[in-house]
Amino acid sequence: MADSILSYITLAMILFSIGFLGVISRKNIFIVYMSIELMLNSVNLIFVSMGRYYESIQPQVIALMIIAIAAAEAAVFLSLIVVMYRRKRTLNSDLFTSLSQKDSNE
Amino acid sequence: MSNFLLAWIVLIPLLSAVSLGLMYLYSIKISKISNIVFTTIGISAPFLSFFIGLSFFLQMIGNDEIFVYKAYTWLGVTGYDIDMGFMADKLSIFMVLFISFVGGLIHIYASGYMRDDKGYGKFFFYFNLFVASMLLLVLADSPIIMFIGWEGVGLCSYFLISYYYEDGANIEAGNKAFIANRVGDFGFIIGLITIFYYAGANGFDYINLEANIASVSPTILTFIGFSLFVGAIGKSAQIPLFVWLPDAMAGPTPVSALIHAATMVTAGVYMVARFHFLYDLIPNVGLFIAYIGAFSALFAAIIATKQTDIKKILAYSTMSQLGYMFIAVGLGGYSVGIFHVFTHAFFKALLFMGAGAVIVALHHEQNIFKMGGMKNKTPLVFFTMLIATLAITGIPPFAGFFSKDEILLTAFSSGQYILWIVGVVTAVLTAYYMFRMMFVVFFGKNYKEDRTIHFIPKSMTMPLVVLAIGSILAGLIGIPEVLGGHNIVGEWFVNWKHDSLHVTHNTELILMGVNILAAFIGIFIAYKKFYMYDMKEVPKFSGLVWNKFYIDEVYDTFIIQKIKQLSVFISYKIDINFIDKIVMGLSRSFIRTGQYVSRMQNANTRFYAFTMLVGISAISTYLIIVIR
Amino acid sequence: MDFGILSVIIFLPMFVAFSMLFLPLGAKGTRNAAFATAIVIFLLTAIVYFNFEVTGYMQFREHYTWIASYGINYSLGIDGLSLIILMLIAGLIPTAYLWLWNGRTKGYWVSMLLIQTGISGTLFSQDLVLFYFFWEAMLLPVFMIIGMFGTGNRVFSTIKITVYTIMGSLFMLVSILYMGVAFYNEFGSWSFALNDIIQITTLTRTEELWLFAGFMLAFAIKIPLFPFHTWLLETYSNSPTGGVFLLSSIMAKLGVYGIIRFVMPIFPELYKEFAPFFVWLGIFGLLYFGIAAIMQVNIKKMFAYSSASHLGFIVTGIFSLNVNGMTGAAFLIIAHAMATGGLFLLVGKMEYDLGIKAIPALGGIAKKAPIFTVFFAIMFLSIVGLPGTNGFVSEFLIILGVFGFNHAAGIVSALTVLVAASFMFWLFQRAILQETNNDVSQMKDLSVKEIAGMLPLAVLIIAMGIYPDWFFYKIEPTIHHYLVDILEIRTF
Amino acid sequence: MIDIVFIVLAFFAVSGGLGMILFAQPIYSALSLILTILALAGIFALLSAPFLFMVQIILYAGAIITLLLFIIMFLNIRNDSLPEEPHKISTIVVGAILLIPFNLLILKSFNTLPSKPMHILGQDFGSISDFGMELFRGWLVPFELISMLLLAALVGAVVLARKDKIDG
Repeated sequence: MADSILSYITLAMILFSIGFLGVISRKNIFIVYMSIELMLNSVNLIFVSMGRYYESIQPQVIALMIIAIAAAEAAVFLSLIVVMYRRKRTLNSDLFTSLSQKDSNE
Repeated sequence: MSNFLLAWIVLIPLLSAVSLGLMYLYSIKISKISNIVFTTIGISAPFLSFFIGLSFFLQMIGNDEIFVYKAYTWLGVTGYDIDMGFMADKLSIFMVLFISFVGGLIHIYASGYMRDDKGYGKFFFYFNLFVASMLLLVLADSPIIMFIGWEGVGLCSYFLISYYYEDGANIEAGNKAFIANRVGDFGFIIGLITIFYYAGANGFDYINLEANIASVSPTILTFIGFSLFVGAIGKSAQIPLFVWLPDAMAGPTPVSALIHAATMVTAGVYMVARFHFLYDLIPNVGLFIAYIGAFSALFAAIIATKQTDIKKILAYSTMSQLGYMFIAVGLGGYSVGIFHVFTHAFFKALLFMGAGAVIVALHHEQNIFKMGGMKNKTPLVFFTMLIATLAITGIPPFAGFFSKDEILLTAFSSGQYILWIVGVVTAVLTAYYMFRMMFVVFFGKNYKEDRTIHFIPKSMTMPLVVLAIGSILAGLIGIPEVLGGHNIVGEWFVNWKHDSLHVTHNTELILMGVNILAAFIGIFIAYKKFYMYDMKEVPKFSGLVWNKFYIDEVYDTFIIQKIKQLSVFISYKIDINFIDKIVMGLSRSFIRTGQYVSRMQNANTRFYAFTMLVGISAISTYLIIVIR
Repeated sequence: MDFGILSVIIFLPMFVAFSMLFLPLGAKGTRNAAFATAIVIFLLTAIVYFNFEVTGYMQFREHYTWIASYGINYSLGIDGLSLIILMLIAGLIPTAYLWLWNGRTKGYWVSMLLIQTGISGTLFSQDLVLFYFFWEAMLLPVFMIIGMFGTGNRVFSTIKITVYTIMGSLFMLVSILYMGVAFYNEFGSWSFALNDIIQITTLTRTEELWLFAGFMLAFAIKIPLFPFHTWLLETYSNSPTGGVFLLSSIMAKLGVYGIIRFVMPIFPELYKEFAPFFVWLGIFGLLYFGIAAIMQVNIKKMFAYSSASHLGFIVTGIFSLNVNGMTGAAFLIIAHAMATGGLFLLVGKMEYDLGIKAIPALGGIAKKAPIFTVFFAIMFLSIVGLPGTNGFVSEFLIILGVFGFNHAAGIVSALTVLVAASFMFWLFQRAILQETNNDVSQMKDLSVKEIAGMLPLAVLIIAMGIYPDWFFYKIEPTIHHYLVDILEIRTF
Repeated sequence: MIDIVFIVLAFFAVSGGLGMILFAQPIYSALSLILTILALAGIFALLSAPFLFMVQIILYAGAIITLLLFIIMFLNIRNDSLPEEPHKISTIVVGAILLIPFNLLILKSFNTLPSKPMHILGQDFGSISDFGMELFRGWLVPFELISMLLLAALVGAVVLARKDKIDG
């Protein structure tokens, strides 16, 4: 089972789907963030497994880059959450609508 | 040779008009120019034309020469040319002579009538322009050039009717005249185009048209003849386009005399005579013309019996006399018709000018029931007008008798007894309403004595005398042979087809007697009712005749208002509420779609992601199916 | 004439306009420069006119490669038809400038100059893409001039005309590109030159129909034909005088010009096939707009309808497929441009002096401004088609042509003699002659400059009515060329 | 043996993920996420990526998620200030159904790859030196860019987190 690339890909897809479902179903901005992290991880998994499959080190490098970017993202995202929570006193992502058409008209 | 002078007959008044117009503008904008200058230029133009015309006339006596002068190619589009050409044959030179002569006299009269008017120069500008257009109309060598004159006179008529343009009603009368004429022109131009299309293969002047006309099928000819006559109906104020003529009396009286009595309105008759080669081939249309003429004559005479405005009486009488002329030309008696045009020009111009003198004398009072006793106050006017009235009534030896008699004779001898009867009845009515007017105005006692009589200048009375002499003598050129005379008019136009009169001399004399009797009956009734007429109050009229059979109202309700409603319907209902709604609806639908779609940009990230998911799902499904 | 006179005529105004943007001149300086430009162009046009040979073919050709890889060329040329419209532009624009002399800003003058470039470019283009380029470029300064200097709901009008016109032209663009591709497929090289495009033989009938419709839509909106006319009212009513003057007297005619120049040679068969439809559509427009004009309250809207009515008549003429009708239409293009242009200038002055567009609020102008009235009368009589003015000559020829095409259509089209008269005389009565209680004391009579501008127009209107042939002989061979060589119709 | 390890790790990863999206409390979600990440780290090890295994544990679980937990605790969110999420389950179900084609597509495309043994490779593959050589030879510029990005993120985070003057 662990010999087949397909198992890893399936796992990655399941995790990716869970991440996606998290993004669309949860309002809590933290969980949305975590779901995105999960999706990033699942992509990492695909990279790494493909690297193993082709016996190439390059996908691992890319995965490292992704982790680095995820770190940067975490820093910015979390500080944004802090700022927004300070402003709106809520974690409900549905209420962060200052970019909507409606608002810009007002 | 000297044919180019033909162009100058038209050009002189035209140039004079242009210079008068410019001088008038100069005088109102920069510095005043004396009326004498306008008078001199304005009056000399028609007389110069008259003398040139006379020189051609003299050359024409005793031969059949036709003078043609082609000035330049007016339009050369289709491989052959329409020339700006002038043609003087016996008909046109005859018309030129009396138009310029009577026109000149009326110019003199106008110099007196209008002398206190601020727009004196402008008036003479229009007048000369009118004379130029009228002369172009009669001298043109092709119908299209004639149409230029035809419309030119219409335009001058418009400007002169609305001469006192401060009052909207006058302009409305002008508009009415122009539009009614345009309705006629619509027919006329269709006729022109049809004849051009079918008979214009070698050229479009009368000579070529005449040569080609026989090859055209009778149906088309009937159509052409009818269409052209529609133009004549408009211009000569016949049923059903006559409504403008009474209203046209809003203009100054010289205008009524020149345009709406002597010259312009006879253009229709001239046109039919000019196209005699066409109408000879289609006697049915001719008969139609005659009937229209007869009923117009009768109809106008009936209305005239109840009118109170002196100028309107004369206007309806003009229409009535024009009807006579159409009876003649419709039945092929072109020379007879033109003869009546000729005599009518004298006595009708005289009547109008006399009426104008009375009006001036009474401080612009036009209601005959507010006049009276003018016989003693303005005797010269009275005598000249009396001559004219006798002439129009048809009392020998005044001019009208001979021409009217010949018309009725033509009707009788053609076997059109209905037309003859209508003509005689109209003659009775004519005598009645003319003498009604004469009695009320000159013998009546309605005028309050305390009002002074306004001075009538010599320049107004002198033309009256000349025209009175004309009204007496004009008939002499057409004395029928039965009276031992010598029908000069008949001989002048001898080369026209004209059925010789199939009546014996006795019948002819009897008919004359009937005419004279009819005139006396009319005069007698008028005498009984209106001699020494005295009335404390101006009578209030009502009834069908007084309201002119409600023709104006009918036109207004059923045509003008309908068109206005249609206009509103089109511009507001269809354009704004339908077509523009569609256009704007289309654009609004874009806006709305945009708004709707932009609502999807609701800043709800989850929603975006979900939408994305739907898209991904759809694309994936598609790819799964497509990719094997 | 090998210095590219046509290019100079096109680009001189643009050059001047852009220079003005960078030079520190005020409105007056810009206006003087614009007027000088117009005069120079008038002189150049005179050179063109006198060197123009009376044949039916393209002259003064200029040809430079523009976008070589797609065969798009900068290709110019004129024939008799372009010549008369060029004469119009050259003659009318100085008049307009004289009338707009005072009170206009720098932007106004720059826009006017740019419009002139667009118009001339459209007129000379022999390459479809170049034509399209100028056709759209012409619209941008119009957009600015209405949007910035118009009255009323001007922004809305601006957007309406722009979007409407561009929508139409997009269909034309698609057609142009489609034909370019078709040419490539057939001949293996790219070209958008008119002379090449007409050689395409591979199009099916359905394709041709769509392409034809694409072109006709663009031109029908510009002209405008029924039912694409609703932009006209607001635009004419809200445009500043200069804008409405150019729109009515020149740009609308370019729609007609486009039909003759492009649609006719490219689709000769369809042109003939649809001729009856367009003849009747034109006549319908003539009556429809004419009747709609009667009850208009806004004087500019009335003239807008009147313009549309006459343009319908022009379209009738060009589809009548014979020399008379087409020559008449070409003549009416001139006649109507002069008369309607003059009228819009006069009305513009009235609006400028009095600030009134509503007819019931006018009246008594004749007393205040007699010379104004004289000019107004001449212009409106030409619109009415009175003999002795150029309006009549063209109407006569068109009716004659249409009669030759179809008797019934000819008879109905003769109603034109009634249509214009019915509202023009009433307007003249209410707005100009009749004394009312309205205050028109602000109305000034014409200044010397204005007279100098209008007099040539008035004189020409009458001269062209009295001696039309003199104006015909340079156009007629072109018309023959179109009919005989392109439509393969026997003339008379 | 490896199969069992894989299945266990996969089970933890999936259940951690499910836990993450199902717990209402963010703190529990975060802990579930750590579970997943650790499980993934193990799978990385299975895939001959020892360096990534370490990075995943140290950086992801150790730094990023810890930071997240810190923020969650820092904000001190009470239960009643959590958003109401009534449609959570139904959305997940619908979303799951919609995701099926996508998953199928991806799996279908990967299925075309020829099967190949996936046993753990020797020490050379994925070692730190191997990795470092590749990183600093082939990926130097992206690496430097990433460092710039991290710097920018750092500065950005500081600026954002500064006390908002308008808020006062």
